[in-house]
Amino acid sequence: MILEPTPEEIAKEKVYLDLGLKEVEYERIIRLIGRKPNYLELGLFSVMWSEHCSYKTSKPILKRFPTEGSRVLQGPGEGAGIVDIGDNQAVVFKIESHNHPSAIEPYQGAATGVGGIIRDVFSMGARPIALLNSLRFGPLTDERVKYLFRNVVAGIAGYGNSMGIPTVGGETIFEESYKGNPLVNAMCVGLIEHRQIKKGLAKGIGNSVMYVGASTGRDGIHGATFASEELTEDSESKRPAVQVGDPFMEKLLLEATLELLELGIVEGIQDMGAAGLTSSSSEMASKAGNGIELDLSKVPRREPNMTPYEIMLSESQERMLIVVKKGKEEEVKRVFDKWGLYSAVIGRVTDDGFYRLIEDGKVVAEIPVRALVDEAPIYHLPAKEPDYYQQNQKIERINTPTFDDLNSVLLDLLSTPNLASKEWVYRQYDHMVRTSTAVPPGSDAAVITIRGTEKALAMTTDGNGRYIYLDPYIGGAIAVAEAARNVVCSGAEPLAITDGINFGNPEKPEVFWQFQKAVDGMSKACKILGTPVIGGNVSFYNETNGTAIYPTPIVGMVGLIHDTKHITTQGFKEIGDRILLLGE
Amino acid sequence: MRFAVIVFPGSNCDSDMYQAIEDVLGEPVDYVWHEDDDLQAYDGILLPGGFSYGDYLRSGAIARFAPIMKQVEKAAQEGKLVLGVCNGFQILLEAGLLPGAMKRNDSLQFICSTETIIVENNQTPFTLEYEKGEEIQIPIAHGEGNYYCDERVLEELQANQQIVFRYKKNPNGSVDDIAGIINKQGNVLGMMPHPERAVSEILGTTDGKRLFQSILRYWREHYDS
Amino acid sequence: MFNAKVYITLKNGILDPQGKAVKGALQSLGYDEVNDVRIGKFIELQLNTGQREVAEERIKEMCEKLLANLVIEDYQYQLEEVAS
Amino acid sequence: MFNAKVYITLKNGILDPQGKAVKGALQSLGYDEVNDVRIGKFIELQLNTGQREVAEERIKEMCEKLLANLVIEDYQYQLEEVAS
Ligand SMILES: Nc1ncnc2c1ncn2[C@@H]1O[C@H](COP(=O)(O)OP(=O)(O)O)[C@@H](O)[C@H]1O
Repeated sequence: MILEPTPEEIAKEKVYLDLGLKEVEYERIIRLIGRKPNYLELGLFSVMWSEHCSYKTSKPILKRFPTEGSRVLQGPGEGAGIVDIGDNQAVVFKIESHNHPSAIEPYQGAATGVGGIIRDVFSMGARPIALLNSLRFGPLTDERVKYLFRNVVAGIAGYGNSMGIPTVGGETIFEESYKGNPLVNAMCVGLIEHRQIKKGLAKGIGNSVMYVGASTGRDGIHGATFASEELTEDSESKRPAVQVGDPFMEKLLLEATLELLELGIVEGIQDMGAAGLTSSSSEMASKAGNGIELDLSKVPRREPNMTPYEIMLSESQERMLIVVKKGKEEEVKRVFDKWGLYSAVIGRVTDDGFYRLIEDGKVVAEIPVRALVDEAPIYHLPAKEPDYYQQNQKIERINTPTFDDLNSVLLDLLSTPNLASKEWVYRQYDHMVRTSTAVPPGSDAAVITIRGTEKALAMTTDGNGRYIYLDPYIGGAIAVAEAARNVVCSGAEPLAITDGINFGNPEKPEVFWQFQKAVDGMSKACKILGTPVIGGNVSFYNETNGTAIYPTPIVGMVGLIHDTKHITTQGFKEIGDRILLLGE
Repeated sequence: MRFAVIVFPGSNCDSDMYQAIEDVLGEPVDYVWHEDDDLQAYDGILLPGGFSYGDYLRSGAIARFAPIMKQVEKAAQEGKLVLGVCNGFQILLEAGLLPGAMKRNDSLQFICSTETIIVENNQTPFTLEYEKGEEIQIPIAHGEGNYYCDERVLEELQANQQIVFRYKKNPNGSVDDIAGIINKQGNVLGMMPHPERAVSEILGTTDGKRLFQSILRYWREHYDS
Repeated sequence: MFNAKVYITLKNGILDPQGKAVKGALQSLGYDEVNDVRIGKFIELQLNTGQREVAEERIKEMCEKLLANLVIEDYQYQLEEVAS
Repeated sequence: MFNAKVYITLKNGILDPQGKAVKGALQSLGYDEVNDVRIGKFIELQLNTGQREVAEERIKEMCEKLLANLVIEDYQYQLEEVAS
């Protein structure tokens, strides 16, 4: 066992730097809790104050997104956003990235990314009905890229197919800038009745905190911190033990959770995603304005001799945290037993506002919930217009080449991987399970029917890193507009978007500038199109050895088709039909 | 006619199967949990697709030991109609209710696509409503659909008309293009293609409907008196 | 206590798509000396049993019932006593 | 000619969903003595090589390059000379 440094040693040896905390952040912690943190407490802060969990550099910019609309039932701030679709039904959706894990172990990285976003959706109480993804890789001429691509697709397929959730759409783009740092964003769409909506709240003093799902191992410790750093030559050695997904376990967890929520005894529920037990428990307490106390000896474990630090920072998959009405613990257990899953009471909601961890009867961490969750530093980073952008503005006109043989140009174009059919990819995804896929992959947007109604949902993911690189503002607007066109062309009225922000290191002023401008462009388009942002995900530090990827925000949009008769697909239908060109 | 859709941990086409019975036949149908041990009340037993127990060792290998499988065997012996689709087929193979075994697709990839299936035998309770040699469009979605049996078994299958469905274009490497087989008694059918995904115009094909209609017609002709 | 190592292989004569793919991949990486590749399973089990004969009988049963599908697979095993 | 037997196992601490499922199945079949199950791969290769050192070096390379995924797996191998 590793001997943990004492609070004094931490201060002296600057251990916090190794955990990704800056000098000023360490000082801020001391100010907030009035003493030097012990190693466990420092670990809690390091994950909760990572960019991945705290959005410390992106928050001020994300605020610019329009997030309200008459149909929005839940905007950013929960596992996933929710939009009303009438008849007391609503659609729940969110996008999430798993870029760094996929760069290291493509199959498991992609698979666990899918697993995570599915949990985000069903933890709201929704039944997941479709998956989409958005992928970026280097050129397919590179062997490592081929390996990554093949295995990412297999991982997405492996997880989604096992879950029985159809993967109905996405995009796949190959481009030099993603060679060392592929992008793997996954989106999940769910359906819910209004009365079933659940939130991640630790409500009701004295209520029990229950742990359900898979047991905890040493996998992914410090994953959230890892996701908030650049990939470098020595990332390999620093990486956390890779998380392996167990879709079978998650399928059981999904069914058990939805069955449990029917009983009406759950006060709050949240997925244990990034930063696992730490983020779920502290965020649930913070959102309810309560304290929380966990007894770590009650946490189901997969490996012997785990320290509190390891338990709290593990990112083992397929776990959920539930706050249940006092006295109803047995009912929870009954449901999870039926599905062959663990459930354990591991703590309770308290009224003192403290985040308290207990191991073998001893308090091993005790800090105000607010300090951990709400007092993360906020950075207003400098932005600078990049030189390349200024240069580009000076270009008067571009000389486009002329071609004699347009037939061969067309064939050349069609055979480039970016334009070629993506059937190789979506053939591996079960896109028909649940028998509701009216428009499968291959059209502008996928369409999923809603059983028992005339309604259907159109959904798409879109983004174009090159446009955004050339002009982040216009490129950002184009991404939203393209998604809207895809949805409209399928017969749907656009409802809202979720965004997957994938950028380089935001501490570089040029990258931060791109980020700001892209958000502004997207916001503008969202306002005009009436599609608010109901949630999203930020992935920074997508760089290899100092070079950033193209700035790549992904837009995931869902639209409502009021009558299945309006479903429209690509493709010319009848000989003799007129062809019209709309727009300028 | 009363149907049971067996639900194993990891089944995921159970609701599709259930809805197909509801929508196509309008006959009563129940989900039956893998730990139950009574199928007395049912005339038709449906084993749906999915990944029972994650299909972690071999597809269907663990599910065949579920308590309900004893009752499925009993029902099969009694001559009740048993249909296994995809994972259901794999489970029937592992349980020995049908001969042969399943290997991984020869491409090593999961394949989801709509395939042309040839009805080789329309004299079974499951295919009465089709023409012999008819080509129908039915989706497949599997990673382990590469059916294998040895020469001797294959000859037997051929001799007894037990090969009910063949792929027009073999997608997975399966022996003799086999997509579905029936037992010698003619009451247990296993098939990789998903008829329950081919029952509504909006989903692209309705060629699966007649499979369910055949089952009902057969039952009415033989039992419903 | 016993450690059991179980090796599951496809029967001779049964085409092994995975082995074929790996052989192809190895050859295209320049390993031309690779003649044949067969891929099977390697299962390690820990058995809480005192006697070798009992362990042996049980592991055989497990193989035949669950671990291998005798229609297409063969199995072999090794047992090794370990201190519990 | 050499026969190589390669054993690929998951690294310690890496979740093994397959092993977990099989352990559960064995226990529910009444094999209560089964403590732990880990599932890996067993690969048999035939190498057209004359010298043991060469074969050894090459097989090691193949394991590290292709056969094992060193991020989550470990490997071991045995080489056995056979008449060609
Ligand atoms: N780019 C973004 N735009 C809008 N909202 C965002 C964005 N990124 C994150 N959010 C919101 O912030 C909240 C926290 O996100 P996150 O930490 O990714 O959730 P999770 O709990 O699933 O890890 C979510 O509700 C999410 O919708």
